[in-house]
Amino acid sequence: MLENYFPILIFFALAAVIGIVPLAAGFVLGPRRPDAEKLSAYECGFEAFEDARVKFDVRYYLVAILFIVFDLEVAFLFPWAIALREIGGAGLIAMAIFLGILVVGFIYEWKKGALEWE
Amino acid sequence: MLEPILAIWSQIPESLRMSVLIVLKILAIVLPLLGVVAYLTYAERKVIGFMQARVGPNRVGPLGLLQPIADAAKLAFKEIVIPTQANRTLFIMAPVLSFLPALVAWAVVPFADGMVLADVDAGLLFILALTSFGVYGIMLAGWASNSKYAFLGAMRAAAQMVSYELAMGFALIGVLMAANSLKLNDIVLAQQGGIWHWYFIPLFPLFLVYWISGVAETNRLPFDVVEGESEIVAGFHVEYGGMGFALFFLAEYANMTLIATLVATLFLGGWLSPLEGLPVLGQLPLLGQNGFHWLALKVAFFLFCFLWFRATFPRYRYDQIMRLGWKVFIPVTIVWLAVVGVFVHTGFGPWF
Amino acid sequence: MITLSHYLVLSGILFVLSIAGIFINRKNVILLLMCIELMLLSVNMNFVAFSRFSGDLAGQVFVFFILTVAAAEAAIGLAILVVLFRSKGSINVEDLDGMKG
Amino acid sequence: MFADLPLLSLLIWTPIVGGLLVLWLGDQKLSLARGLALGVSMLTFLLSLGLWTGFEIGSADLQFVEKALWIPSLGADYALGVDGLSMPLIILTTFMTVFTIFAAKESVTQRPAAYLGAFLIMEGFMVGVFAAIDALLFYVFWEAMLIPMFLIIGIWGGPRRIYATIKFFLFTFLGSVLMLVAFIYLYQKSGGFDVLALQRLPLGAAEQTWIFLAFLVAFAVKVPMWPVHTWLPDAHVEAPTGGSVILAAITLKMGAYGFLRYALPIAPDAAGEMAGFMATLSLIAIVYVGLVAMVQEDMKKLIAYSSIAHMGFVTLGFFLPYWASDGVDAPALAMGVTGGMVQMISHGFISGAMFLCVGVLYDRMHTRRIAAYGGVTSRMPVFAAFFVLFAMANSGLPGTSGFVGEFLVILASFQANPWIAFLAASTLIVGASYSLWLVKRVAFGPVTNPEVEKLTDVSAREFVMLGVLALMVLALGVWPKPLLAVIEPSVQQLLLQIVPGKL
Amino acid sequence: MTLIGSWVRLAAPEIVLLSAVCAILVIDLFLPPRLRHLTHSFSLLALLLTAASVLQVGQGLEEPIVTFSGMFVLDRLAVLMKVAVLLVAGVMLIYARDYLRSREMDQGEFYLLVLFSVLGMLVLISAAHFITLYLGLELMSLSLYALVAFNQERSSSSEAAMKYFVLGAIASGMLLYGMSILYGVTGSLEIEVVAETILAQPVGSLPLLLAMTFIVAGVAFKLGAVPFHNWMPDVYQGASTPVAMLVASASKLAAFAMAIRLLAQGMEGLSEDWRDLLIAMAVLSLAIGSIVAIAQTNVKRLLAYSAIANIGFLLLGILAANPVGYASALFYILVYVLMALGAFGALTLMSRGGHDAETLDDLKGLNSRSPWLAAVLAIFMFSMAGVPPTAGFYAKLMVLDAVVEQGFSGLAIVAVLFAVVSAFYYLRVVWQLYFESPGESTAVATNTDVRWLLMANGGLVLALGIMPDQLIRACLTAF
Repeated sequence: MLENYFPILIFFALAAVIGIVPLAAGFVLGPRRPDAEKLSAYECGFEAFEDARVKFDVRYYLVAILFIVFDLEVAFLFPWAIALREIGGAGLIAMAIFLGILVVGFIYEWKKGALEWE
Repeated sequence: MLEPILAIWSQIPESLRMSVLIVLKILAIVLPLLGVVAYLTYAERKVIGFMQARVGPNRVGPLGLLQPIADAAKLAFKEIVIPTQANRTLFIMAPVLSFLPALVAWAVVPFADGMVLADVDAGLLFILALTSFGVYGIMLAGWASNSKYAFLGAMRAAAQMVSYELAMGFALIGVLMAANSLKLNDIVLAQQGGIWHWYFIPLFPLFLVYWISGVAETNRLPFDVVEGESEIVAGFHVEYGGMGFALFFLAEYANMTLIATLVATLFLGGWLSPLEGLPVLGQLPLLGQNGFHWLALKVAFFLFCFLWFRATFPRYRYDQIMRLGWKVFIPVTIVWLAVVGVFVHTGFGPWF
Repeated sequence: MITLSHYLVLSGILFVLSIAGIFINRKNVILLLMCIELMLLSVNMNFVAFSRFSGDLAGQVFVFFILTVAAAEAAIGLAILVVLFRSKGSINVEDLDGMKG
Repeated sequence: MFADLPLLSLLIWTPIVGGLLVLWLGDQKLSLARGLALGVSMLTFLLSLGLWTGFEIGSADLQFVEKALWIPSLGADYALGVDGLSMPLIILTTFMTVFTIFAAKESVTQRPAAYLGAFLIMEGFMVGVFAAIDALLFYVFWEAMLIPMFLIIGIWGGPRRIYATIKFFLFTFLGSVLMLVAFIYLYQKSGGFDVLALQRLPLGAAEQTWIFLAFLVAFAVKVPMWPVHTWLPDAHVEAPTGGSVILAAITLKMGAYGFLRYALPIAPDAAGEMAGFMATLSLIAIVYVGLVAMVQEDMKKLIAYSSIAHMGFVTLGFFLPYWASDGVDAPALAMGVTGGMVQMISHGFISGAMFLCVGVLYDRMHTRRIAAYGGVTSRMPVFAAFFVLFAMANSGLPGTSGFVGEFLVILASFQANPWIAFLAASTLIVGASYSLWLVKRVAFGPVTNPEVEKLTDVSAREFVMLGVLALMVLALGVWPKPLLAVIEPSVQQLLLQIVPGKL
Repeated sequence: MTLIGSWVRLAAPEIVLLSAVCAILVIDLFLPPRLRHLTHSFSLLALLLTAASVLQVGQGLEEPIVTFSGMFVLDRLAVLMKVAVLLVAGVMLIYARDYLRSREMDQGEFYLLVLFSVLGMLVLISAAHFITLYLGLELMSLSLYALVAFNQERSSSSEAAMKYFVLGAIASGMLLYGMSILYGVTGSLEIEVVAETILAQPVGSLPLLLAMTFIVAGVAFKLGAVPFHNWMPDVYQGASTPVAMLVASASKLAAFAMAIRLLAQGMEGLSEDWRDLLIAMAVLSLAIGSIVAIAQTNVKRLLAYSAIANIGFLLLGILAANPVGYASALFYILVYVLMALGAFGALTLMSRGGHDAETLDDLKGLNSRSPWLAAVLAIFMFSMAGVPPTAGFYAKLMVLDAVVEQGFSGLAIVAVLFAVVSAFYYLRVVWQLYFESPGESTAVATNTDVRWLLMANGGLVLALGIMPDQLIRACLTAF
């Protein structure tokens, strides 16, 4: 079973090579004439005067967290979906309950404005 | 002439022989793919040009056909600038990281019955994992550049991508419920029996969600606020030039192709012929037969749609994008999952 | 051939690393959170290895749940971190000394 | 008339319920609360007389026995009963409580209702300690008593009250928790907490030693014996008058009672092993602490130390039977135990009376320093008469109750060892010195303090209280026979248990 | 349909509570602001319904019933502890009502988190399988972490939450690691099967000892036993008083249930080994809890150290490792929770108008400001010190009894000596209440119902101190 993944491993290696070679080629082939202006970060004409890793909207965190939670629900659904025919009605009901709770959570975050981007 | 080669070949140890074969297979996938990507850019300019009543590229080579090659050459000879404030290692790694999954995902895609590099059990899971992986490249690019525009662009891109990934994930569940397998090959085979057996009919909402999410996932118009030139210059890859930029670009187009292929495979029967099983039409040569040509046709259609969208739709605002993902797609998919559950339980139609 | 003990040793190393990370690291709370995740991952590795080698699926099911809980834990942890940063303006471990006695 | 009533239960619960009622009435309805408190304490005392009249003299059995299931899962019963050892102490308790309630009127101004309520509740607990014949029940009452006492000293005490009350609590608590472990051990052995069963329990030498030590810590602290007595002077000095009275008159007796009821019968052989040690401690208390008493500047402290010295007599008496070489002199030595019992009752009256006297002075002068007084007789002749009488009794003058107990113990100690007797008898000199010197400095001599000039003699209330106590002291001194008749059978019974031992 | 079998009925309390929580969650979202206070009542109602369901399910239960494919067990212990948890949570909500309102903390989330943590406790209590146990534990813990951080006005609350979170997560990690090794050795995640397999293993098997050590550490973390106690003082102090109340009461019950399920039931065969660990932890907890508390001036911190000392006593009961011992520990924890609930309840009631009563100074002269409150608080303090006639005495008695029965008389003596030490700081609280004059003279204003409830709480401690038999018997029959 694991040997099925062997080609994938090789593919990874090969794809990495395919990715790195052009980059290296770019370094080799391209000119190198750096100057301070060129090497500073893009800033609409200003000097780049501070670290760019600024505080950002907490909503991005929120999206990330919500994503984790929902993505894991998906992870639960995967094996269930595959086995759906074998586990029959009980499985269906169980997952309905599960999704029901998920929906409750979804309603909650919706009403609480976690999905608003204004 | 073949004799000595075969003789050498047979002396190579088994494992190495297998590896060489695999490498060849991979190249057989990757090289055409790169070709597709290259000419997709050409097609894009041509198609959009046509839609906007322009000509598009027409100078390099006949009908401008050599334009992609010229572009590549130009990018290869451009200087790679690494901003002083940037984190060098991550800055260089980022494009590779976003390019890698776009290629490797193809390992499990079936081009015709059994024609797949690695027919693993968890094929779909693998694809889901790899497509999620793409977001790392983007985040790293934004972070490593140490530029506000890149950073904000990356944040936006990440948020958008994960949001639509959810919808895609849910849509996939519907396919799984119908097909009962994670192997892409099996999913295609489960749709045998002509166009009426394809999943886009019972799973129509999921089909739409998946397709549109795919467009959003690749940051294509109308969902390209991530790169919105007028807002944040070019988004996460603002600091990239030359081959770094080229890699991001390649990744985007490879992803487009991948999405088109997946939609075709999951909902439109992959390499299956729509005429399959019909009394007369099903007997037609080529048209009535399953095979790679049908997949290619379908993929081409969806790629065309990508370009068509770009030419047609205005760009969404970011909040509209997020709203569509969270407030429309997710509820729709959840509801339809319940419906599919009932379908499966009742053995509805020819699909379940 | 990879045997069960390889997995166990690896997971043991991960576990020790995570514990060491938690107690040696005195700088950043985020590192603590990462160490906690690492710890759970080492546990998962144990479960998966045992499950695979004993042919009993329960262990892998447990891993599913652990992953889910780990996600929820990360969510709560980050949320607390945000609140902490808002009230203290710092996420240094050394600054968590508001209470004494 | 009392025969069919659950008399002991009534004695326990009447004051507790009454106390809660008084607390509930609070300071708003003060006069009602006072009346109720006094009424309840009187009623309890009257009920306790029923014990006396209904007591079958000459029997060593437990009487007025009540038994009810309490905690079946722990084998603990709500079991009450009295014999000759506990009955007099119960009556002493109810009797003295009436006085404290009575005395509170003038001396307590702050939150009086709470004060009265606390005393009534404590009375119930104290009766419970003496009446319980189930070890767990005994323990519960024993510990529960700490709470009201803690609060009484802490709230109504003197300037160093907090130090004193916490010291008091922790000392006593420390002792009792060890006793608890001993009880648990015994419970494991016998499967229940019934005292008689515990007394009959066969125990090895080592077990007995450990158990006796645990009991020793608990009871020695309570008595208190030297060297764990240091909480007592602090507590006495800082406690309000009523608290001092109850501490001296009743709670000290609990430790001694504990020896008789638990330590000696349960671990007789270990007690025998340690009789010499115990006698030594007692003698140190008698002689050394007596001398310490002499140098005290504070009246209450002096009386506190004298109490320790007197309690030394009690413990000495209790351990004398172990000097019996054979069955012949056992009865003679048993006099020591009897004497100890009588000494307890007598000391209850005398020390209570002494503290009341100090209270009378303190209410007027607000100082307890001996040096602040002098020539009180000239202003308070009636009071001085009482004071002298009680001081005499305290020093063991024949004709007072103090004489009977000490005499019996000294007699018994002669049988045991003349040296013990000699040292014990020294109390006649030491005790007389500090008591009479106190009287001399306070009551007689010239008036040096102008405040003394303003003193007024005892009020009717105080007269009644001191008068009744004086009567008791004299009656017991002149005619101790009824008391002895009650005590002796139980003491004989006790001897049968402890002298042969369990091994 | 096999799903709606009679076995589902056994989980009715959990199902009821979960449904109620979901319903409340949605209802609260749609309530107009002026009706928001109804969420409080709904939460109480949910707890009440759940309690009723527990009683209904537990009626006439004799033998433990294991259902849900060996995931869920219903036995008398579970019934008793569930009722206790539900009661405690309900009482906590009532005590906290005015506190929450005056601080604008009475948002739906607070109640939901409380209900979720209670749900986690119920699941944990009924766990017959490592997965159930872990899920219950985490549902409880995660809700509690969030609750501790809930009060954003207190800057210390987020810090406390962070500490609680990190240490709690480590504890879970250790527990899981131990479980994984147990799984490897025994090949099962079912507690009953694990127990049987362990009994069949040779004595002194190294992997088992390793697993046992990790699990004991995890359990000790959750209980708060030394040396895993560091989080408790900070969490008690940092969290708002009602949350501290919940952490101090209901979560201890759940942690105890976990200890029983894992140590007593799952690793029965290793009792000789974990007993040694528990002895060490018990003595250390008693020592640290009793001695360090003396230096505290913050009452919540003091109560935290007192909790540590009490956990030391609790461990004594568990380490007796026989049914009587477990029953004594159960009795102990029930009584302790009753006292902790009351003590924190009193603090909650005193915290009005934005000021949290939490230092010893805040208690000064309470007797003259509010005699009944002082009396009730004093009862709790005496009970914690173990003075009869309060329930705390029997708790200590039972535990000591169990220890002595196992021949650990020395341990019992050590325990009582530390009990004397700890009595000092309980007395110190009483001293503040009664012997000091008040810093402020305003009476403590409370609503009548809350007052009666607190008095009932104190009365119960007293009543159990006089008639403990019913509860003792209930505890004895739970094992």
